[in-house]
Amino acid sequence: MIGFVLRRLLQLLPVLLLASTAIWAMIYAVPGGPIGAIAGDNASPEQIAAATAQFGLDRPVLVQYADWLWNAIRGDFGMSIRGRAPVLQLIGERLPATLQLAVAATIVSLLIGIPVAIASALHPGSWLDRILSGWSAMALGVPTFWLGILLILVFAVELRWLPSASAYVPIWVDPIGAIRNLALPALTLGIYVSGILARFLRASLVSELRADYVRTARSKGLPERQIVGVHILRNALLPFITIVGLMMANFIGGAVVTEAVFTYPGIGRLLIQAISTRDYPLIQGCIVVILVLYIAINMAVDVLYAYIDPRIEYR
Amino acid sequence: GTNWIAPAHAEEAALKGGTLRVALLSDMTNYDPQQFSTVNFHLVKNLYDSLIEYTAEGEAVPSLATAWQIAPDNTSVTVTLRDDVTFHSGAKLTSADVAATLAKAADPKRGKNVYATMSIVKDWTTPDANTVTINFKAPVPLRQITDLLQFTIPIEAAGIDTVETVPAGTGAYMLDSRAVGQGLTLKANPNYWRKGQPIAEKVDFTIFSEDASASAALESDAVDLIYGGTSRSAVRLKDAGYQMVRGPGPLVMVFRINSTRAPFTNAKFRQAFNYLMDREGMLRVGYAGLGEVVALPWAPASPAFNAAYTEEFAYNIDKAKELIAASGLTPAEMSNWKMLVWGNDEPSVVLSQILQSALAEVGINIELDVRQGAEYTEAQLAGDYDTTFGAVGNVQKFPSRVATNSIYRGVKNPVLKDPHPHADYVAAIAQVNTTSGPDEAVKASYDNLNRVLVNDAFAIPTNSYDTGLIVASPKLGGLSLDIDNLFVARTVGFQ
Amino acid sequence: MPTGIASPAGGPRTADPVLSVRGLKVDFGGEGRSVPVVRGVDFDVYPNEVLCIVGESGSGKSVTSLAVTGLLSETARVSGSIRLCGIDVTTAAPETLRTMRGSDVGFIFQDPTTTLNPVLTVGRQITEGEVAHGRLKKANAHARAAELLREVDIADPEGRAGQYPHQFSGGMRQRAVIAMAMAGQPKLIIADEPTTALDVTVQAQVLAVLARRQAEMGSAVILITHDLGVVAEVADRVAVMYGGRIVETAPVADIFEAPRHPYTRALLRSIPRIDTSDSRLDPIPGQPPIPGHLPKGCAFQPRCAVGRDRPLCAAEDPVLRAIGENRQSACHYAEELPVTPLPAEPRIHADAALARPEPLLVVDGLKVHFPVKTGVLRRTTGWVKAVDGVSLSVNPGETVSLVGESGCGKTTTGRAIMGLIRATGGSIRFGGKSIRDLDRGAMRAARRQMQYVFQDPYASLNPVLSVEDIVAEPLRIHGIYDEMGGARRIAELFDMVGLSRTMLTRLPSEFSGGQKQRIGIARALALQPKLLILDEPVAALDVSIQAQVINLLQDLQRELGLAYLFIAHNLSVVRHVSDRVAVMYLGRIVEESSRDGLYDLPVHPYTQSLLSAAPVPDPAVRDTRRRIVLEGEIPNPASPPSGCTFHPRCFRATEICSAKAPAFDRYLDFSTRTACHHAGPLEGQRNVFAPRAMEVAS
Amino acid sequence: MSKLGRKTLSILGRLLSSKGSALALIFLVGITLAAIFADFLPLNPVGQKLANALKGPSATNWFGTDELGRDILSRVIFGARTSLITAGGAVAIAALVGVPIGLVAGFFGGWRDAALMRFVDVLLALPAILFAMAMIAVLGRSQAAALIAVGLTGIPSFARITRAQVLTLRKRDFVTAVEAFGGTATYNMFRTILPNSWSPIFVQVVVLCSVAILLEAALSFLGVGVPPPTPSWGEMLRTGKSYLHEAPYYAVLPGIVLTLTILSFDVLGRALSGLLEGRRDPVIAPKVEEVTT
Ligand SMILES: Nc1ncnc2c1ncn2[C@@H]1O[C@H](COP(=O)(O)OP(=O)(O)OP(=O)(O)O)[C@@H](O)[C@H]1O
Ligand SMILES: Nc1ncnc2c1ncn2[C@@H]1O[C@H](COP(=O)(O)OP(=O)(O)OP(=O)(O)O)[C@@H](O)[C@H]1O
Ligand SMILES: [Mg+2]
Ligand SMILES: [Mg+2]
Repeated sequence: MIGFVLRRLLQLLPVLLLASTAIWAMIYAVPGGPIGAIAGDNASPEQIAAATAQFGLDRPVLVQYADWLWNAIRGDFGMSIRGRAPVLQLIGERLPATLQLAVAATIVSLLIGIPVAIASALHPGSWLDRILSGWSAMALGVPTFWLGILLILVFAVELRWLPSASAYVPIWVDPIGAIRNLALPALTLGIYVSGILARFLRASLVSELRADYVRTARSKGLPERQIVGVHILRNALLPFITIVGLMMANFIGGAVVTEAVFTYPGIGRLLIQAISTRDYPLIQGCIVVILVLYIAINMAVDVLYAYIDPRIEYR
Repeated sequence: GTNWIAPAHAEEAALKGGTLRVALLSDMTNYDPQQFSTVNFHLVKNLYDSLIEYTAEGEAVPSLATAWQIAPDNTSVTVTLRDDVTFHSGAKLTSADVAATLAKAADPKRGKNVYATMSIVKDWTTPDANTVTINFKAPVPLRQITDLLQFTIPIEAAGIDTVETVPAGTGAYMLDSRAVGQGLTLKANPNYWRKGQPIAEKVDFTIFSEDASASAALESDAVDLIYGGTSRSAVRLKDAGYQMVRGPGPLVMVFRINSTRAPFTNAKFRQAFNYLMDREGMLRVGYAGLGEVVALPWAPASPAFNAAYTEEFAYNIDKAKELIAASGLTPAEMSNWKMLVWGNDEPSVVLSQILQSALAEVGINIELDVRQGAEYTEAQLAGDYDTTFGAVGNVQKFPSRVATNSIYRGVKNPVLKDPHPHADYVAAIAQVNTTSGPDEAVKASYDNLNRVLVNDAFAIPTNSYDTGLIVASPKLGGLSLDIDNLFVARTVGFQ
Repeated sequence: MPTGIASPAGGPRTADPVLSVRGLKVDFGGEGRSVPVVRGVDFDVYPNEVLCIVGESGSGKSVTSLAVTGLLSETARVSGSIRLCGIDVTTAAPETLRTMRGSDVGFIFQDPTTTLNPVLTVGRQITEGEVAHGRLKKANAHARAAELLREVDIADPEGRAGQYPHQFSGGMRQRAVIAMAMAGQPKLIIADEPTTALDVTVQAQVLAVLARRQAEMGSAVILITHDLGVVAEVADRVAVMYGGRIVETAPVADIFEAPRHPYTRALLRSIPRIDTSDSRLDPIPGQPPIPGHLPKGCAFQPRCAVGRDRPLCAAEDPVLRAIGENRQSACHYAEELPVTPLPAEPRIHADAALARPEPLLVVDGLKVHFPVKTGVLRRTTGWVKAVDGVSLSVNPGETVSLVGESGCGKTTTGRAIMGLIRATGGSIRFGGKSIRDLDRGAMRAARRQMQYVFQDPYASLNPVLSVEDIVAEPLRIHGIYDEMGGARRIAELFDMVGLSRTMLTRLPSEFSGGQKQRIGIARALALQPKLLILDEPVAALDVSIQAQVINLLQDLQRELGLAYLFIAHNLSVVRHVSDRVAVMYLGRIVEESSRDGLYDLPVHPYTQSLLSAAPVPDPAVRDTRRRIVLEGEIPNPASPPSGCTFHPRCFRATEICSAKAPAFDRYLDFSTRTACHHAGPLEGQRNVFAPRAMEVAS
Repeated sequence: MSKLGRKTLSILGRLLSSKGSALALIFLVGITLAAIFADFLPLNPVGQKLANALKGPSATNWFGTDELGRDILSRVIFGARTSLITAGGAVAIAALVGVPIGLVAGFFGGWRDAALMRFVDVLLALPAILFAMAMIAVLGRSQAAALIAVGLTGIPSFARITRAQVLTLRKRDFVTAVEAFGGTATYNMFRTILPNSWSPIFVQVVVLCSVAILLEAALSFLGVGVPPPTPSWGEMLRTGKSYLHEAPYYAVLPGIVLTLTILSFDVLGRALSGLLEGRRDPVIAPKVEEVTT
């Protein structure tokens, strides 16, 4: 088990190195630097030169990268050029918000996805199945940015039930406030992902329903509820865990559009701003953190999976 | 007089304090008042005060300076400071701080946006703790002197080196906390010298990525005020019962032409653009009609403003065609360029498309080169473009101040480079700068400049528009903008 | 409704039938295109009776068994009457059926790897039926599970009850399923091919447990199988199904002695027998019927030797009628049977073997070890010794068979010889030249002499190529397509394996299993090899088709002088096709001899156990045979037992066996070679397989 | 007629026999034809009439006009061209890069597998939209950039699907058979395994089309997609949302067309995976890697 985790961690290193090098290379291929964004739209050439030197951006690219890498290895990700604060501090401010949203969105998607999947899997081909499959398709077909704006118009502007701009309120500080703030972005993300989850779960439920052990369970005269609830669901939920994990990992950096629509202080939004202002250290830092979290969540899911699935043994 | 003069609306019924929630559409970059630009317009007037202020009508009134004495020959000005002002650090404001501020402004490395303004200054002295005398290289017109004082925003001498990251001002508010990219909170300065101000104890700025989100936030009562939203939402929200506050210091949208590149080396061809602008349409579509149509880079408040030019250079395809024909360029030569577009700015995108369409009508088919964020800024700053729409500021001030904007710069122009290809323009600016009277001579110098501007046609203004537009919930009172449309929070309160 | 079936005539029945089925019909599919899968089945099962249902794949055996307990999916439409323990299954409420299933009927399904839920403990699965029916308290469940497991001979039942199915071996799983089925003391046990997926030795264990538990409880058993050997071993009565109907029922002895339906008769003649070897098999021509596309009249008529040309058979589907004491047949001409049996052609043995020429293939000390990687750095920490010193030779024109239980390394040996797996050690010589570790080019050339035929005809043909391209592929790869005659050559190959040339452009999916295997053989022959390695070439085929392919292989061998290395685990088939036989156990050959030498006088205890475990399709021998039931299963090749790897399961094992590995050597002066410290014939025992005298080495 | 032709026809026939997939197919064919022949239709996506801005649907402008007085229907149809070209090109890039990666990684295993899959992991772990934004920043804003960016984000799914396919096929007897006759690795990869992997790859092509359209729209929405005045659905939604109050049809009608297109690809993809892969209950969208949120 520990070996398993260790091995996964070892595999992480080349991925991170590869990614950071690629990103660094890419950043420098990108036209436009951070200085324009901080010097203002009327800056003179002298001003720009001064600022460039101030942030050490006049050094050769390789030197800058080596410098960054060396510091990064020691846990120092540098200063944000535009934010004028340590990159890790900026990310640290956003991380709890991002995680909270990711968890909330995952919960929403499960709350919608699992019942939808079970209801439609139990009667494949029925009208209920069709309606629910239609729901899943719609959830996937309506762009999130569109859905988000719609939700804001209805729930924030018209009904005034929920805030349209979602602040980060830690759930343990003010649970009600946190839920009010999370509701819309979590719903936007959750509905989209519930479409994916419902489909996946439905498919694995339907295939489990045909499995031989179900026939065995029926032949024992078990009540249908027990067959579905214990036998089938347990098997179907196993691969499902992986998908849920992937989804959650995706929310960490990938909820960019939703975060923008709801002005939510997540990492994705930070990174997008960083890209648009060419805040090199911040871009690097965000991406490394997103990668680590992505891989960590997937690893946790793998470990969990192996823990839950009796067939898997760590070697 | 020594009394401060409240900005517009200030004498309304007593307002209550509280937390003012302000929506913004972009994050600030630093706290240096000498680097003010649209991105920190919301902060400068709240963290800092300047020596003097202008009323909306352009009249200079005291602020940190109680009085300013201009020498009869217009070669110096002596400023008297208030003696009851302290910085946020608790230190008292003295003439040494002003001197340090001036020193920074005069330093090409540190002077940032004020550096150009300082070009008229020879040196300064501080006879005592409350007095500063600024000496000029030559006689300077009155308005240019008050402009300089208005631009002089004292920074605490002790904090001047770190002012980019740590504000060091005397303003009504001090920094409470900042979440980069997300927002910023200011809290009231308890020792503020203006009595009874600030009214709101806290100002909470939230940065929105989307104009629509900001509007929704206002409509759902998540914020009290939007600063710097689009004209279109402002007009819509005003119709829905919200307050809209327009300031006296608009920007002017200018179509910038890199006249060092073909085909723009051809003056006739450039002049054709004076007629190619459907300014009415641009203003309506791009800015919901908020603003004025202009053919010169002046706001109506500017002494050089001249409405006749707007009429003369109305949208006129036929005149444009004539000029194009007269230019002698081949259709291929005329179409061999791109229009750089700042993709983040919706009005620029709209204006560019309208112009593109007008160009197509005269047989010139060009592409738009749409860039985002830093990529655009860098190209713009380096003058690395054929043409582009970009706003210029200071259009309500002394005419030569227009030369602080990159395309209008007389020396070290990043677009047109040195030597300046339009010598008559450089001369016209010099003439304005050196003509301090009599009135006819001044007017003549302005007329000359205006004519040169349309003839050289390296910058074609289209319209003025409101920067820093305020849309606020009806609950708020005391809303105002300063002469440059900077946000002033200290007078705002709840009814 | 046919008469005279209500209770099988004769045979005093002491009780009412446990199950009584009349006119059972099952259709699948929607209204428009419904497919009749079971077309009117009648039978009874009495307490303490074992009814075997046999029939080809797709004949409706499983569907029938599921129908009688109401377990078919909703897409099935069931009609007829089914009375099970006094309940009318077709009309009963779901709740009644559920209770009935939990108490009166127990099920054992075919594939032990999938019948158990992988994520629940075995103990829980064994007892949850009883818990659900309120017969058992949850608190006592574990103890009860252990008790049930003990009853089916599982060692350490306490510990095993808490384990998951994947921790059980196949045989143990099947025993656990038996324990589960027996938990409610059911009156009827339905076992659907319970041992098909198991090795003979394990099959013997499982059948023994099943028989014992059934005898203890006096339940009725319906055992579905297509293995006539198993039928002969365990059945009291047999029902033969064909095309969704029962075509014959009779007591087991009568069925084997005097079948009264042409299909039963043909079936019996088409299977090779372990106790007789030389008569040529008599395959059933044609293909099994496909539900929904049945011929008019008797479903067997197109393949029937009796009815092929008779208008009555083509016009009218015969009813199942009593034709004698205690038996029924559904044949218009049942009384005409047995017609004179076709004289069986004696099999012609390759003479080449006698000429003692230079061997074609010589394998010496072949080893194939697979690394086991563990730990953080995935370092190799052990080896799976899949093949651990195999020596054998194949002469031109000769058939050498390799038999052994699943996982003993047969396939790996074959593939290593073929160069598909890199050998770890030993030598492989073909036609006198070493072909181990050749470079690519040389290996390609060597491969032209040697070809491989795969076990699964479905998986070995590229599904997107036409069969013509598939057969031509080896020629194209070697760039000799035109040289070898191009399309003409392909057509010849088709003729050779008995396929019509009109089928050349079809895709593999348009062929039946037997036809596919012919295509596989044609492809293997394309390069004109001298040796074919046949990896279980008939194991995936139905018995009737199996005979066709075996005959084809024998014909080809005779015509082309091919040598075969025949890999199989079916001892009957091996006896039928081989000249020499090698028995493998855990990566090694433990005994090797001429065919008759091995079958008549096996000297290694493993061979003896294997042979004794193989069921003989003759009820007459079942009471006279002595059975050696091997304990346990084949050990993990990653950690083989010390000394003789067979010693933990061996009935002759002594001290020395665990200490020292025996050498592979001649047994006395017989032609047999064996690796055993205690080699020797089974003492004091008439060997049922040895009607003739022992053959002594010359 | 060739086998392939017959097979295509029969699949087409079966698609048309189900109501849902027939509608989807007709919609997609319709919109594709309109996009291809847009130049021959009486449409003008760039013709401005400022005086006629933001007019609701009418006989002359079925979908109304936009803020510059351009005909929205024209822009929707030309926007379909943008979306379909972007999607098509992106999917082609993704497949052309991803499939060989998957083939090589799956077939050879070992270090080649490890190296290629680590590369794919990185692509996968970076949220598609961020990755695309960065690519567009490098390449400048243009249709080609959007196409390449979306294409690159699609590589992992092709690589993984192909690899999974190769892993199941590699051990299959018909692949071993080719090896037994002396076929080379390359022969096996491209002549044996690849032709047997078309079904899932093809299904993925259809799936990725909808994902690409969505991603392209999201990029345009974030202001980094195809630059104006080229009509694009995402750009129309982005601009339209500013006029949600004055001219709701501006954003709603293109939005409906976008959603219908995505739904159609989705329905078609599921139907195809049912027909081609013989899954009775096809799962498709759960190719998680291409989620855009
Ligand atoms: N759920 C189902 N839907 C449609 N057809 C089915 C279904 N189950 C079985 N069949 C068909 O019914 C026929 C008989 O199937 P059945 O499983 O009873 O055969 P079998 O005799 O048990 O064969 P085998 O020896 O292969 O197990 C087959 O053709 C099969 O394809
Ligand atoms: N590539 C491999 N890696 C590790 N172990 C393997 C590999 N291939 C086969 N083995 C192991 O080698 C042993 C022999 O396998 P092989 O397939 O040769 O058996 P077999 O006798 O053909 O069995 P069956 O009758 O089931 O086909 C088994 O324990 C198997 O698990
Ligand atoms: Mg069956
Ligand atoms: Mg094998």
